[in-house]
Amino acid sequence: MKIKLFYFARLKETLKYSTEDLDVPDDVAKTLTILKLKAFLAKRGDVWGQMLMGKLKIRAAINHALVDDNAPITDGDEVAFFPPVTGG
Amino acid sequence: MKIKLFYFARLKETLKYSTEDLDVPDDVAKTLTILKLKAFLAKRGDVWGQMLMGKLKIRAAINHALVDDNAPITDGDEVAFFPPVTGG
Amino acid sequence: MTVRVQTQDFDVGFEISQLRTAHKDAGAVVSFVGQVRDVNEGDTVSQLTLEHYPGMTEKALEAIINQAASRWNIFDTLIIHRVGTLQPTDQIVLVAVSSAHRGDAFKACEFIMDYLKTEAPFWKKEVTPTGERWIEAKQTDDDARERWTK
Amino acid sequence: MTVRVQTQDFDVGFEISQLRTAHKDAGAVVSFVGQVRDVNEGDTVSQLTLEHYPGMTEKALEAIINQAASRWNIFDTLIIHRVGTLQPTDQIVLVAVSSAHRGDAFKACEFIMDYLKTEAPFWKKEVTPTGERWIEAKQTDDDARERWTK
Repeated sequence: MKIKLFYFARLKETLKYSTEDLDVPDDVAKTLTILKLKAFLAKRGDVWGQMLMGKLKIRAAINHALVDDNAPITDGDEVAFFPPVTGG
Repeated sequence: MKIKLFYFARLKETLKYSTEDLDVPDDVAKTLTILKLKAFLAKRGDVWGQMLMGKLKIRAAINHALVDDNAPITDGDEVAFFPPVTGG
Repeated sequence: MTVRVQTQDFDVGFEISQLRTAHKDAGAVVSFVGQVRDVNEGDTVSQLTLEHYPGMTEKALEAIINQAASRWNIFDTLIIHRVGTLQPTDQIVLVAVSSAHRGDAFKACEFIMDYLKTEAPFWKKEVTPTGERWIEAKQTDDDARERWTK
Repeated sequence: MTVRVQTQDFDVGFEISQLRTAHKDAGAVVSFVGQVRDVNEGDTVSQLTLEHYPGMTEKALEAIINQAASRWNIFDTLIIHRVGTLQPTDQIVLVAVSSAHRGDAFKACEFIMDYLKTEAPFWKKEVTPTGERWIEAKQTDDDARERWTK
């Protein structure tokens, strides 16, 4: 399963990634959700765990629509992680 | 007792008065209120009665402040009668 | 606080900009612009004439602003209201309110409009194909004002 | 419906005038203008940078407008939101709504702002005397949005 990831604001700065193409291993791809993807990415190391599974409130979007932790991710999806929004 | 009267909008048009200086007779001047003044003016004839004591909703102001029928009028007051307002 | 009753038109962009930049700690300016509609109660309107009570009008508008300022945390308020004869799509009124945060400006601006509609001494007469007629006050405007007293 | 996300400034007077005169039966235009405040949480702010999620931002704003249009009787809506680096008193956002009667435009405009603040993917970073910092989302903004779900 291939997905495209985006990170914004504080996440982008801390993770030092704005976007990446991710090839999700088959065992993770099965019934993949936002929460499962966050847990998978958190394994990359300290700052990833802190940002995605720590105290920081993180919001997610799939294909440009806000979703919650249980939202399912399918092949080809564009997934974004970011802090609560502060525009206006 | 001398007061100054103003009429606006439909009242002005129908009564054909925009303003007048009124010398209120002593018996009317005693404990004069908006309602009492309207009744006094209504005696001038048909159109006055229709406009001031008829079915038309009339609002009043004393010295530029909206008041109700029981508001007391004193010597030198500026009194205005007009339909409900429709600005904005 | 600024209140202007005038026959001439006004520049909404200029007025909002003045109000906005006068307070560098203001985050919000909420404004209402009223225009002459080309239709009212199903009839075409070709002209609108606004009459007012000089002397009382300004006092009534200032009293409404003072009430709003006592209820919400606002920086500044501007009301411009035109009088005289206007055409469809002409601007009638501008109410603009600045505040630190948007909630106060939204509430104060709507409050001012609801009270202006029911307490400021303006009267509208319109020209339709069947002639001139005074616009009647609407119960919905009284209801809108009453909401604020609850 | 018009949604624009841009770095350049905008002319509030022109935009409101366009929206207003596009509907000759519109009696009301309610608008919100947000500006960069020179102070936030007690600290002087010298600069504000707005980041957004290109592609999602426009869709999110259009979805918010569609929600507003399904709840109230409105004619047209405009949202302009700036991104990039701004200074105190710079304009950030304009939301303008036209309607026949004022109540609908007031509610729709405030609804759009409350949802924009909590659902449109913009993030602010400000410069204060102690350095740069990301602005934290406020509980009061979530509360403001929740009012509309009751």
